Amino acid sequence: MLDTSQRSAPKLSDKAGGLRSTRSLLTLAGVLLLAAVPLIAPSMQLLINLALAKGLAVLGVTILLRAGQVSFGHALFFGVSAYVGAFLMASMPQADLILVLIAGVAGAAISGLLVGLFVVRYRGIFFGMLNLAFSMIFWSILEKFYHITGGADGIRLARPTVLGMALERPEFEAVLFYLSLVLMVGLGWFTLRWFASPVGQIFQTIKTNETRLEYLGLSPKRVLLSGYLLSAALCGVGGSLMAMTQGVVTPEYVWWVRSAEMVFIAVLGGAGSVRGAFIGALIYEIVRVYASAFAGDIWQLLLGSFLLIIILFAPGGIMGIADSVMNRRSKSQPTNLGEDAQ
Amino acid sequence: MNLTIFLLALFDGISYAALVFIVALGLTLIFGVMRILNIAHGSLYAIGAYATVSLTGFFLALGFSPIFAFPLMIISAVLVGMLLGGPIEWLLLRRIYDKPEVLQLLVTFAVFMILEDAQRLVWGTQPYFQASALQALGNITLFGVTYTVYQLILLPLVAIGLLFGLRFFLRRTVIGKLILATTEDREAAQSIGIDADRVFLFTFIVGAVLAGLGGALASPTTSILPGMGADMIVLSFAVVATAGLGQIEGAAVAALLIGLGRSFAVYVWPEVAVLVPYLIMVLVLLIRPQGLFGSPVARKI
Amino acid sequence: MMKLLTTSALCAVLPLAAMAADKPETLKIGMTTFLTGPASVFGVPARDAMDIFVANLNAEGGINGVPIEVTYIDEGAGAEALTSEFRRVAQSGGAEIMLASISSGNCQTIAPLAEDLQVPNLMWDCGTQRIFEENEYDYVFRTQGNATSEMLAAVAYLLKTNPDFKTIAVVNQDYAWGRDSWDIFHTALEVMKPDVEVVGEFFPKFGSPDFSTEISRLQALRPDVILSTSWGGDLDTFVQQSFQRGLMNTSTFVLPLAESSLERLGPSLPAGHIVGARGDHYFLHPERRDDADFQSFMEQYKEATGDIPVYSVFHASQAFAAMQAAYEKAIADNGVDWPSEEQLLAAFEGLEFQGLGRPLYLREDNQGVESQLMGTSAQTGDYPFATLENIMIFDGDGLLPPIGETSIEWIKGLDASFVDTLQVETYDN
Amino acid sequence: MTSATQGTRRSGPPLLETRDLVIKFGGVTAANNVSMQIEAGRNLAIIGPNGAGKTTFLNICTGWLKPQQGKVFLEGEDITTLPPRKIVQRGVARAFQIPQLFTEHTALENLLISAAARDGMRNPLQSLHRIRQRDEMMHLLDLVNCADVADRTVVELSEGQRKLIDIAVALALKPRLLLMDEPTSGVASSQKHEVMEILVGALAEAGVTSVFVEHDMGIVARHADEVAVWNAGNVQLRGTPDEILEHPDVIRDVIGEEVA
Repeated sequence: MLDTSQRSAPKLSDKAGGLRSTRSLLTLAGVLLLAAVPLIAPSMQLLINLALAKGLAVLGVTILLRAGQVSFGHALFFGVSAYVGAFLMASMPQADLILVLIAGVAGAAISGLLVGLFVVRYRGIFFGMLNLAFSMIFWSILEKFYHITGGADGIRLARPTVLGMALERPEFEAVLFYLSLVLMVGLGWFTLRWFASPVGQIFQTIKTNETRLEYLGLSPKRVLLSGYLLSAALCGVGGSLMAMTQGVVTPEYVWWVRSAEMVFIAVLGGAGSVRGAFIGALIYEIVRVYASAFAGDIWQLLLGSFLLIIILFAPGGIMGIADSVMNRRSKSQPTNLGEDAQ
Repeated sequence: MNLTIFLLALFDGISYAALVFIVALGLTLIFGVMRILNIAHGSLYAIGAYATVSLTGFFLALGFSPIFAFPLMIISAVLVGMLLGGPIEWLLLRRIYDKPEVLQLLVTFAVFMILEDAQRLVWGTQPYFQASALQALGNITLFGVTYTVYQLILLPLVAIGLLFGLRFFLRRTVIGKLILATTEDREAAQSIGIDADRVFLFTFIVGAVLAGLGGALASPTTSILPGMGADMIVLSFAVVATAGLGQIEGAAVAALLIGLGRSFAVYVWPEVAVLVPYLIMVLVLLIRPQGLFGSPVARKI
Repeated sequence: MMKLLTTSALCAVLPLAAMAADKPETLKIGMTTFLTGPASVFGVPARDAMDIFVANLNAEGGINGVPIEVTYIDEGAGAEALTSEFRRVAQSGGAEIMLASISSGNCQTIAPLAEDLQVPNLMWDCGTQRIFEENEYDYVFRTQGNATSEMLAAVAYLLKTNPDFKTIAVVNQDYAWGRDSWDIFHTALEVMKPDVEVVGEFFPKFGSPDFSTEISRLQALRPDVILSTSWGGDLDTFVQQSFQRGLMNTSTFVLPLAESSLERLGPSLPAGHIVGARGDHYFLHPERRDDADFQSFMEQYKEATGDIPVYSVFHASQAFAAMQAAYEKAIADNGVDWPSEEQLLAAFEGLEFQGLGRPLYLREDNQGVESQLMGTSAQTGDYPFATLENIMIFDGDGLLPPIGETSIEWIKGLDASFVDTLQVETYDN
Repeated sequence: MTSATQGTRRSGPPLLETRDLVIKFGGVTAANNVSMQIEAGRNLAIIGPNGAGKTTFLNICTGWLKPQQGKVFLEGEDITTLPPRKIVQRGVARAFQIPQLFTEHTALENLLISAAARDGMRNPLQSLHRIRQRDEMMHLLDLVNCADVADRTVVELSEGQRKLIDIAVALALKPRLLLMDEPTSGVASSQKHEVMEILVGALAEAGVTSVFVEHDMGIVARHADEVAVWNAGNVQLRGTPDEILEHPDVIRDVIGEEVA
């Protein structure tokens, strides 16, 4: 399956220590830059907010990539969370933002469990296609059961209150932006630590040797399910944030091209890389919005070609390129520097 | 659900299944031989349809009779196969056979995105409608319902012809045997002198021609719009996965199952018609995890 | 948190600025329309027409010397892209007034957004009546009729021309417009002709390319009347495939939006089918075809696009005329160079304006009152496509529920005599 | 020297017992109602011609395959139908003919993962490299003479090193019974005895009973407490190495094959 060398076993040698600090410095700089966006470039705020929400969902897909599995249906959990939020707001107009987020993520986790129990019996292409099938079933239900789901037009998601206060749109968008940023840093850090933890490491053995996993007294299906639930929950967070930012949820949230887009972004950023998920999402959204503004409606063509170049010449993705640049600059060439985990 | 309704649903189901099978056939062949699930197959299908409509429109304007629409379909399908299928395999896929499955899938997804935009740049976004081939064959009335001969008779015949034609080709001809050998074990095939690269190129072109032919044959029955590729490819995935990957006969049965399922749903509970193909896929894979005709892969230690 | 402070500071200043705004260099307008997808056959003509209206007005110096600049937003890109683009044009793009949209689904999404962004928005083409019946809007106006007036006109015309049909089936697009228009049509039929039986209800997805299974089902059902409020590419495909398989010989089609497809359908729309135009919009409008402005626009449009205008062009003309009338009225009423937002909104109250059809006015609930033109298709040979005969134009007033009452409730209270209470002018062609 | 760690003979049921096992495999009868007992503390070697069903026997005992007939008992408990993981949880570990390792992890990590799997994984935030069993695993690596390659990924290791790590991963589970499939194959013949010495030492130190399939009679002679001869699907003979290795049938059927 996926032979990326992205693992997170920090090396003890000092060379890696040096690289790790530059990497975390760059990450810190990136986060601060993003935090300043509402002040220095307010017109970009909405775009970056959407990219962060999408990045969280891509993080879910990245987790599965680490186990060598590709899901082409993870937009399902993205959509479930969005629609749970919309239905909640429709029935309880005074619901709070935190409640909408939690309800959405809970919905995503539950549907993750239900679908997961079925798909963890499969691997490779079948795993991908079955996830696709489940997302298409949910998509068809959203499209066709008009009187319940609002059909193709979707449902509006009114603005929830924030900690009890009903905010105007600009303030609400600022709160949402910084919430997305905090969730990015928090969940990104958690995912890095999770990857490095025994649970996360065992989850990644699914890619290399399930037989030995069984002979360690563990059920590969249950191990895969644990990662699957985490990835569904992360997609849930992304879906909920996107829904609240957009103010409308449509079956488009669950269309198969969006699931493929998530895998696209994960690999573009660097398959298996946590930072890559967000960097990939930012680049993808920026190209999508600005390419269509300047280069007519060929953003898909541009992004498709960009991905081809990445896959053919830099399979490690953008983070892979960044690593090699940093490695070359510091002369030494540790062979297998995975992403560090403080 | 009286008898006439049953038969009507049956006829509609068969003509729809024939079309879905023709498109899924190319996808199954490519996957069977090259282990690559070609997402760009959807774009090849759509471009086959657009090319047919443009060619037919052009020649009809010159005063040719509608019967010429049929050879033009084959020409557009071959054009799609040669001009698009060839370069995709030769320039792109050839470099990634050793790469992991997800990257191969994503290369075909990237090609899909590129072709979707390219198709929009060439043919624009307005719908095309060119039904002269369909009109040329006239109608037939069964049980009070008028069907077009094209949909009810021609398409199923072409589908059956392609099924047995491909089976004969793979099992009886030399090239066919080479393809089967390479499918079985690429290294072994190469070790006895089979030029696997040429076999893969040839297989991919045949697959692309089938995709283009699917689009060409579909063009008179539908209006040609951007996005038709995305709709058809996700349906072909359902057929291919239900059949068991690389199973040509399986694809025929799966296409029939899905075609009939969908058309009966339109008669019984229209809301669910869009849902049925994926429901069938999930149910089949629940019972036979490797698909209807796939063979389970035993893990040796 | 800086952003929060600056916005609250602004709120304090706002009331002072209500008095008068200074004249901008250009009046920026945002307009959403379908530039891609099946509905582009509908949205692109409206854009072309709007370019002509803007050019003509700018040639005369614009509004009080301010030229107009339009930014188009493609509804074909999906609801999400539309909302973010709408917000970008309305906020950072500096648009003072927005014209949104064609699809009823998008109107439902954008109306609350416009209210939120506090930008005046004219619903120039979408028809669902639920927007104004389900909540109040200060910034949102509709410069054309709605599903209620269009469907009631269609029912009235059907009952007048085919009083004795027994069965009906419907094939509407599966989104807000398709569902709402059927609810109204169906409720009206139940009260005005209770003995009619509904034999089939189909809601294929918006933008569906193929109707063969639905057509087979309809041929088996053999309904006397088939209603379809679909439009654009969907309607073209449905009518062409139905004509191909002879369905149009066995059932009378009621197509309240077919005026927009007449030219594209060509010979595929045979004589004897009921055609509507969502208002009194027809390129051979009996009362307007001899007027100078009407004819000069027809030439300009023919020259620019080579086609005949369809009702989306008429609706665009009405929205443009309403905007222009509102600005001019606000400037005149308040004696200022350029109206503030409050003054502009006030000008819209009860505004009277005229596009390419009859004059219209806005009711207190911001709903436009528009006459409805219905006709029967005829292949006269004057044109390579069907034209209309036995044309009836229903006056708009009688077709709308009293303010504050929902359409469905109001229609349930009607009965067969309603058709005779309508004020209507009839023309041979 | 045969390590004679004679476990005191307990009166209870044997550590592992099979009764009337019948295994048919694609026309081949791998086992023809085989009954066998394995006592705790006595290392048993299984010898026999290739293809006689020795590896299949290990697969049955660890639940990878189900027998057509017969039962398998672990200290009296019927484990015939249990999946491998449930049997492993009951203290049975396995090393393979082809080493089954996590190829993208380092040698040490393979052991740490095994230890984490055994002790349960509570803290999702603590790094694998900081779990408390780390020193113990380093000691185990040292025990199997692979401490120097602790930080090298499995793909970079030699065949022999992988075999040893494979066994160490099984040992890390602190099993009561270790089933090994040709532990020294792939190891340079000069080092075979040295490796076997290390292994038996490690097993003795950890009090683990072992059953191993072996072809090298020298290894069997010096390191097995007991030998079973597996031929054509049943256990022909069983006894101490000295008895078995001089036995004429064994020489003809098994060792003869070696000499020719």
